[in-house]
Parts: sequence; structure tokens; C-alpha cells
Amino acid sequence: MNFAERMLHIDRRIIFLVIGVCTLLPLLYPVGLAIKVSSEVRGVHDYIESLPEGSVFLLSMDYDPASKPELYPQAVALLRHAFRKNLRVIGMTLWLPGTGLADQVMTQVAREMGKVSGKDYVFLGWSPGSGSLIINMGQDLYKAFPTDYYNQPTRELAVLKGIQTLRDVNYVVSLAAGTSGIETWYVYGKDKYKFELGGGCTGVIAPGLYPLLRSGQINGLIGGLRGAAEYEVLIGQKGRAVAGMDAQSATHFAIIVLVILCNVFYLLVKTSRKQGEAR
Amino acid sequence: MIFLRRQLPLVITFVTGVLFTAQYYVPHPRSELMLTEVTKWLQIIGGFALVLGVTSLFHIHAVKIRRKEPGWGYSLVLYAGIFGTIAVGFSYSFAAGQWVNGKETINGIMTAFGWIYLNMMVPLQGSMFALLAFFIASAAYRSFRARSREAALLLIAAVIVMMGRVPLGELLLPVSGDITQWILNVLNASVRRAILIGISLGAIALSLKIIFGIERAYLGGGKE
Amino acid sequence: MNAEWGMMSAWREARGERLWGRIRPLALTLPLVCLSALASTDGAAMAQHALVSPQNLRVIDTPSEAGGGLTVLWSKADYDAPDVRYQILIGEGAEKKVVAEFAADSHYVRDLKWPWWSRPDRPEAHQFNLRSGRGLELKNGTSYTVAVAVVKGTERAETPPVQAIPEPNWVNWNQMNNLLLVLLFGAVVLGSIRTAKQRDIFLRRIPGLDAVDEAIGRATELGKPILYLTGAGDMSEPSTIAAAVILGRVAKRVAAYETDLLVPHRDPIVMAVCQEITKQSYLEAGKPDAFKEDSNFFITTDQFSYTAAVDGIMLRRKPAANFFMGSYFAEALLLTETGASTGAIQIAGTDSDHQLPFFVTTCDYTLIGEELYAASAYLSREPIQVGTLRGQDLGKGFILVVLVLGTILATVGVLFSTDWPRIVLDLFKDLK
Amino acid sequence: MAFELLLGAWVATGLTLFIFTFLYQDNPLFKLAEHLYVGVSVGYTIVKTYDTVLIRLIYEPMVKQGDWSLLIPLGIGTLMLARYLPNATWLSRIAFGFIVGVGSGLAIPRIISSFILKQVEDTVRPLISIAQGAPTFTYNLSDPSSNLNTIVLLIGVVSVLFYFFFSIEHTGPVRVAARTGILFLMVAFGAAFGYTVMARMSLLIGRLSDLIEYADPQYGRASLWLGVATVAILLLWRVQRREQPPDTG
Repeated sequence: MNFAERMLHIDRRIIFLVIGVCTLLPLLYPVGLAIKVSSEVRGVHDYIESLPEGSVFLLSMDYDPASKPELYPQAVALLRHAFRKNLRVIGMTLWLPGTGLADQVMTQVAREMGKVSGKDYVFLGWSPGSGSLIINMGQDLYKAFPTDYYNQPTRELAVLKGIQTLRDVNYVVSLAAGTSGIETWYVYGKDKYKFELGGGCTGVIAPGLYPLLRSGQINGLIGGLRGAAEYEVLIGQKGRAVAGMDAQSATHFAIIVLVILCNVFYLLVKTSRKQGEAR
Repeated sequence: MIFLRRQLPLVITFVTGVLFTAQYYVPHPRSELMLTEVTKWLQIIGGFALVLGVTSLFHIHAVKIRRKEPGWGYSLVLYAGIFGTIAVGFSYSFAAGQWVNGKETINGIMTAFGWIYLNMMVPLQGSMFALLAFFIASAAYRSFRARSREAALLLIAAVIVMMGRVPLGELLLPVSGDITQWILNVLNASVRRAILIGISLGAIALSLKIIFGIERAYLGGGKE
Repeated sequence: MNAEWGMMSAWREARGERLWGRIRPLALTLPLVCLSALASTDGAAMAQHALVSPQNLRVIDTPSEAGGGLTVLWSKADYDAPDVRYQILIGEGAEKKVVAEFAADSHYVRDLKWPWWSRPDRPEAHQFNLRSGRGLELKNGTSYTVAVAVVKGTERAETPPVQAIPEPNWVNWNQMNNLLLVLLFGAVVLGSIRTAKQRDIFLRRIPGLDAVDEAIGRATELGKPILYLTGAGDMSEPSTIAAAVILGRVAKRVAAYETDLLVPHRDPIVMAVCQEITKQSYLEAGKPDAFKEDSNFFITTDQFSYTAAVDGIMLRRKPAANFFMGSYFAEALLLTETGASTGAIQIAGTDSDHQLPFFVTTCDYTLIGEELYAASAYLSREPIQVGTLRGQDLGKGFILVVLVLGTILATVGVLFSTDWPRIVLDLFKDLK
Repeated sequence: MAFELLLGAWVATGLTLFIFTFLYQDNPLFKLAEHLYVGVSVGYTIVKTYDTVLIRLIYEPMVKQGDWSLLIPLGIGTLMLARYLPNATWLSRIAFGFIVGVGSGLAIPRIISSFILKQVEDTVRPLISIAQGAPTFTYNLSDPSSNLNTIVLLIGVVSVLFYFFFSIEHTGPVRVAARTGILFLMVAFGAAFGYTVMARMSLLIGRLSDLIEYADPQYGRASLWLGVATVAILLLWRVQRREQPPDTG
């Protein structure tokens, strides 16, 4: 076993350690590198910015705790923006395990912005069915959600006045960690009920949503923690996402270095084997 | 009887399938009313499907405990988790002065059910997936090799996107951000679009086969 | 009665326009000229000013809708400009009121993106849709009187009123291209399945299958076992079915070479099915005695426990070849990375597109997406599988042709600024 | 600080660290946390389903608002559970027939409209644009809708579709198209790879931020103490296991 081979076979726990340190150090000692805003994120932001006061904004938080670090900051930033613009906000989720998180973020941001449940916003909670739920909301919102999350009859809520179906909603944003997310909202919702649709998603599924972005089926896309950081920059309220960007930079470079090292050693091993065979 | 058992489900599938495909093209209020009602039903039936999903898990671990298979103690932990959470979900909250009934918060006060959710379920699931960060790193070092020209292309694209998506990359190599945008918006979008078209054709073919009774796997096993 | 009859004929006229307007403009020119001549004398008699009232006013029930809507159509005029305004009026006598007002250079038919077959008027005509809501309620079956006025500074000219009745419609004509595609593709898929049942359909060889044979050969040379995973899905997923079919092929080879086979499972039903398949393969290879009941074994349903256990097997037994077929989630990387570190040949096949990048970089060969189904159809020769694959191929071929021809037509349309390519292009647009 | 918050911080930190011990090796602490995770999520699902489906969707509308038509889905749902009765399994097929039938019917036209027509519509674009009355060719790479990018997009879509073509042999021009397709595929996978790395790292950042927060004195330095305890338990387990004969299996 030569040097390159030995290097390739080092204990992987050493690499675990490297990654742990690369994440931890920038979190403890942040640098604050500048963040450039992409047009995808700007699409969502500018649309909310253009909505007049009192417009109806539906935020569907379609994720579970596994994706909390990526999508929770997005939800916070979007809700802050919507509340600041005095939009009427409807919160919900298509993912059962995400109900508690969605409830938490709605309550927290509403309290911070001085908004009242039932008057300025409503949290509908979770309901089964995904696609059929969305169709049902498009047909009759009150049939799909007879009561909100806190068992208040939805028909009596001031915030929902004049809203009968999804057609009366001005903007829907789905924060998705997988299917039953943005695509579901398009196929079963926007396709027929014609509201404007935007998306936020985890990094894993972001590349798959570009065809919808290109064709204008969604008018913007917030991708992962980086997307959330861009949104925080846009609304001028820096939070967890911006704070994580330095660590993100450090880990990405650590991975890039590791990939390069892997291939250098791989090449070395390959050439030395070839030389060995030639002899 | 044979008709009821074997043909009836297929007839139902055919009729509902054709009806709801056709519904899409019929804007008449009666057709819309049918859609409203039936999607409402599907929502409720969807809840029952969830119950179906978890029962097999109950069964597997019950067998493990009964036979005292290796690691059956962990199955007990699992059962404790299930029943503990259910008990708390239906307990009485003294702080809020009412029954919890599956609410994480009541009037802004966190319930015990919400506590379990936030302090157990959220960190557990979150950490489980955070583990992957470490494994991606070790894979990056040990096995992401440019075995072929194709794999090399993949790795180069990956490195560019990794640089272009973080502030440090854009600082060191400003052009990486633009290239990343181009890769995502043009190259990636074209491939994803082709895949999307392919998958959609597959999904439509499958749905058609189901409606016409050619594909019956969904009916599940079980003796007739 | 009279009004209804009038509306019906207007509707028929509109339908005639819809079908033939773009293809045979000549056929319509004559009646249109007559119509506009009639209307203009009418208008001239009414208006005392230089400002001429809007011409050719037609009010029809909004087509392809659930009702509660009226569509108002009138010709474009020379005075269409931002400072001139149109008003839409509803009602008669004292109850007449303005329900909408907008700049005269807006609200054209072309703005509403109708496909050519359901366009109610020529693209340059004006169109305004009246809907219930915001102080206006249009009831189905009730007759409404509508007029259009033009306002320029202090001048104003109004058309004679026209009556129309909103009705719910049974067909959404804008979506007929969608229905056409459903019928077409349905016929193709069902037809291909039928053909596949009658005769052999050609399927190209999947190169990945050669790699499978090669890996088994190498495992035999080394005298080490082969590890085969069927993924995380249950038997209802196409990828799991494909994984089971390919397992049959692998088992047959393995039986012939008398190599050890290890198939750890995450789903008890999949395990039962795979056990049967393996047994059958050993029989077919003529080695029923070499079959071991416990080569298929169940570990656990939990994602990470399963992964940890399989990783353990890889490290202890050091298989010469690892196969990852079926659907995978985040555990994919943990499995393939460990496998790669043991130096095994790794072959993957999955439709879980989020995991594909990791399979491609850590495995020696990867069946990408539909290739997995194709490999399974190629091996099983099952008519439904083969026929479906063929049907989808025809669908893809059709889309390919549309993409290429459509681009050429669209380019021609821009280059010569003509409109006729739309006859084809509109068929492949989602306009509704 | 309220007791439940403090306890919550300690429990959350402990469980996080238990999961992270998997990095060292599969061990009882990890297994404990993992099974607890599965148990708690199943319990959560059951409670939520009960509250949402039985109470909010069935009981309230039916009993309080008198919407008795909901007995139909209730009946179909119950039929589905007949799956567990050996003699009545066939009843569940009626329910599945209904669900799958409606689901397929709803999906077909919507998928055609959203994923076929919309995607084809956006791919079929003129390769020439008109600027100031004259036909021009725009080649700005950073504008996704420039003519050059339209061509690249078209080539990408067409060649990848060719790659997934199974009823003709990959020879001659088809081979060239399919080879181009695989190159496009690889770049797209590369982009996905990069994005996934980003996603996974974000998850780690999220968890570590929590741990840092819980290392604060106001939480009684939970992360530090529990970290030490976890390491100690692991070492103990290690030592104990070395004394026992290694297990086989």
C-alpha cells in the first residue's frame, strides 16, 4: 500500500471531525460575507411587495422537522414580509409531521409583529388528501377546512371575509421538502383556480423545480438556506439563515477540497497500478 | 359473489376514472358540485389510509417482542414512544385549562403534546438527517471519483454549483455565481424538463392502465 | 324569446368564426363586411357627433364557463388610444349603470390568449368579460341588456343595447386539445399493449445488463458473495417490481456459478415475493439443491437501522458485487459509500432522481430512471410491461417531433410575421 | 427560566447527541434514540389523524352542522380497514377501486396540462427575435430566454428524451443524440449533487446552532454536560463489549 492508497483509506471519523469543526467555527466566530440576491428569490419578494394591503396570502408549509433548518428561516422571513405589508395571511400544511412547526412559526412571528389570530391571520393546520385537499379548497374553502387549527369555525373569521375558494387568494407560496408540495399546488391548484404561485424548497428538490420556474408556472423559487438568507437580506431583517451562510461557505469548501483530494489520490493510485502492471 | 369480489372493484375504478377525467372538461355547476363533494370524501378517506400505513409497523414490532428476538427491548422503547405520545395527546392541560386533544398550543400556551413534539420529535428527526452531512463529506473523500468522462463532468458541475451557491465562492471566483445560474436555469432545466415529460407519460400510462383494469397491483394481495 | 333567438344565432356565428376564422378568412369576409356596413349606418344614425359609437357590438354568454358571465365584443376603432375610454353599461332606462371603464387601447381579444378554435372574434377586436362580483350579479337564465360607450374628452357615443343571457356550459372548448391528447395517448398505450400480447416487440439491449453479468462473473472468480438490495419501496412501486424481476436474472446466474447470494429486506412482503423468485431461478438454472431459504432475509423497516445492518454485512462479508435496485432515500449514500470503500463492484438502478447523482459517482454502473423499468421489461418480456414501454416511447417520439417542428414553425412565424403557424402551435399550448 | 423549557433543552440536546453517536459507530444509545423517534412520530401521526379527521372533518360537520353525506366516505374508509379481516379482504378492494379510480381520473388531464402542454409550450420558442423591426439572434447566456439559451434548452430536452428511448437501437445519429443526452444528464446530476451538499450542510448547521444555543449558561450548559456524559457512556459500552466475545451475525 503506497501513500495515496493509505490516504484514501484513512478512518472516516477523521473526516467527520473536519466537517464538524468547519461548521462549528464559523458559527461561533462569524465573518459576515456579502450575499448576492438571485432573480429566483427576487421573484417571490417582488410579488409580495407589489400586493396591495389586505390582499390574501396563503403560506403552505409542506415540510417536516427533518427540513426545519432550511425551511423554517424561509417561513419566518416570508411571514415577516407579509405581515409587514399588512396582507391577510392564511397558514396551513400538507405534511402531518410539520403541523407543530407550522403552528410555532405562525404564532411566533404573529406575536412579534403584533398580529391577531382570526383577524389578521388564520392557521388552518393540517388536513389529509394533498391533491384532493387542494381541489376541495379550490371548490369551497369552508368545506375543506370547516374549522381552523384551534377549532374556530372558519366561516366566522374576519380574516377570511370575502374569501370563498382558492380563486380569491392572491398569492400562494408552498415551502416544500418533497412531493405534496409545489408541484401538487400547481397541478391541483393553480392549473384551475388561477392564483399566482411561488415556491420555497429544500436544496435537494430545488433543481427539479427549474422547469416550472422557466415556464412561469411558479413566479419565483427560494432554494434552501441560501435562498432564505437572500430573502432575509431583501427584507432587511437578518436572521438564522444569514448567520448560517459563513458555515455554509466553509463546509462547501471543505467538501470541494475533499473531492479534489479524492481524485488526486485516485489518479495516483491508478497510475502507480498501471506502472506496476507495465513492469 | 365472484362478480362482487373480482369485477365490482374494477367496474368502480373504470366508472370513477372516466367520470373524473371527463369532469375536467365540463365546467357546468353540477359537475363542479360533484368534484367538491368527492374531493371532500377523498380527504377523509386519506385519513383512514394513514391508519393503514402505521399498522404494519405495530405488527412487526409486536412479533419481535413476542418472540424475544435480538433487540426486542428497542421495540419496547418504540411502543413506549407510541403510547406515551398518544396518552399525552389526549391528556388534560392544567395550564390552558382544557383537554389537549392533539394541539401543540392552546391560546399560545404550549401543551405537553407540543413539548414532546418540539423537544423530542423535532431534534430526533432533524439530527437523523443532519448525520448525512458527515456521510456526504466522507463519501466526497473516499468515493466521489471521476471513474469516467461522464462522472468527471458531473463532479465539475457539482464543484461549480457548490462554489456558486455560497458567498465565499462568489467572492473568490465571482463568475462562479453566473455559471451556476446558467447551469441551473438552462442545462439543468432542460434535463429536468425531459425527465418530467418522461415521468408524466409514465404516470398517465399507469393511470390509464388502472382505469382500464390492466394494472391491478393496487388492489393488493389476499385470496379471492 | 326573440332575444334568446338572437343570442343563439350570435353564438352560432361565433362558433363558425371559431372553426373557420383562421383557416378560411375569405369565407367570412363577405358577411362581416355586410354586418359592419349595417352596424355602421345604424351607429351613424344614432350619433350626432363626429365620434362614432363602437361598432359590431355582440354580447354572448361567456363560453366554456360555469355560467354567471357575459362576453362583450366589438370592433377595434380608429380612435383607440390611451386618452379615449370605453364604458360598459348594464341595464335599461333609469337602471342603466356603468360597470367598467378602461382605456380604449386595452382589452383586445388577443390579450386573452384564446386558442384559435374557441376564439370568439378576430384577435384585434375588443373583448370585455362581465362577471359576477364587485357590485354586479349575473344570474344564469336571466336576460341582461348591455351597451358600450366611448368617451373622448367631453364627447360620448353609445351603441344601441344588446341583450344576452348567461348560461352554464357543458364543455370547456379551450381544453379540447388536452382531451385530444388523452384519447390519442390512451389509444397508443392500449394499442401497444395489445400488440405486445400478439407479437414480439423490439426492445434495445440495455448496456447495464452486461455490467450485471460481468459483476457476477467477477464475484465467482473471487469466491465472494453477492449482495442484492431491492430498495425501500413496497410491492406496489414499479421500481420494486423491476428490482424483483432483475433479482430473478441475477439469481439464475448466481445459481449457475454457485456463488453466495445475500438479499437483506426492508419489507416483509417484498421478501416473500423475492424468496419465490429466487427459488424459481434456482430451479430454472437446474440447481434447486443450491437454493438457500435464508438468502432472502428481513432486517427491519427503520431506515437507519436497516442501513447500519447492511453496512455491517458489507464490512464483514466483503461482497465482490453490490446491487442497488429499486427506490432509495437518504440512506443511498451511506450504503454506496461503504460499499465503495470495500472495493466491491457496484451496480445501481433507481428511479429516485434525488439519489441518482450519488449512485452515478459511487457505483460502477447506474441504470438511470426509466432504464430500470426497461431492463426489467427486457428481461421479463411481459406483454403489459413491454407494451407500456413501447407506448411511452411512441409518446416521447411524438413530443420530440412536436418540439422540433414547433420550434421551426414558431421561428417561421416570427421571421415572416405571420400568424398561420398558430394553427399547429395552439394545439400544444395550455390555454384556458 | 421555566422548568419545562429547561427540561426541554436538556432532552433535545441529549437526543441530538445520542443520534450523533452513530458517527462513531452503531451503538445502543443511537438505537434507543432511533426507536424512540419512530415511536413518537407514529404516536404523533395517530393523535393528529384522530383530531383532524375524526373531530374536525367528520364529527363537527356531521353532528354540529348536520352534513350527513359524510357517512359515505366514512363507509368507504371503514371498508378499507376490512383488509385486516381475512374473510372480508375483498371488501377493501371496493374502497381501493374507488380511491384509485378517482385519483387516476383527477390526475390524467391535470398532468397533461401542467407537465406536458406547459412544458412543451415553453420549449417551443422562436429561435429568432425581432429587435427594432429586424430579426436578430440574441446570445446573452445570462438571460435564460435568449435565443442561444433557447437552442441549448431544446437540444437538452430532445437529446435526453432520445436517451430514454428504448424501442430503437442506439446507432448512428441516434447514438450521437443519446450521447449528448447523457452529457446533459451528468451536468444536471452535478447541479443536483452540489445543491444536495448544500442542503445536508444546512441541516447540520441547524442542529449545531441549536447545540450552541443550549450550551449557554441559562440552559445550564446542557450541551457540554450531556456531551461529556454521552462520550463517557460510549467509552463504557466499548470497554464492556471488548470484554464480551464479539457477536456474530
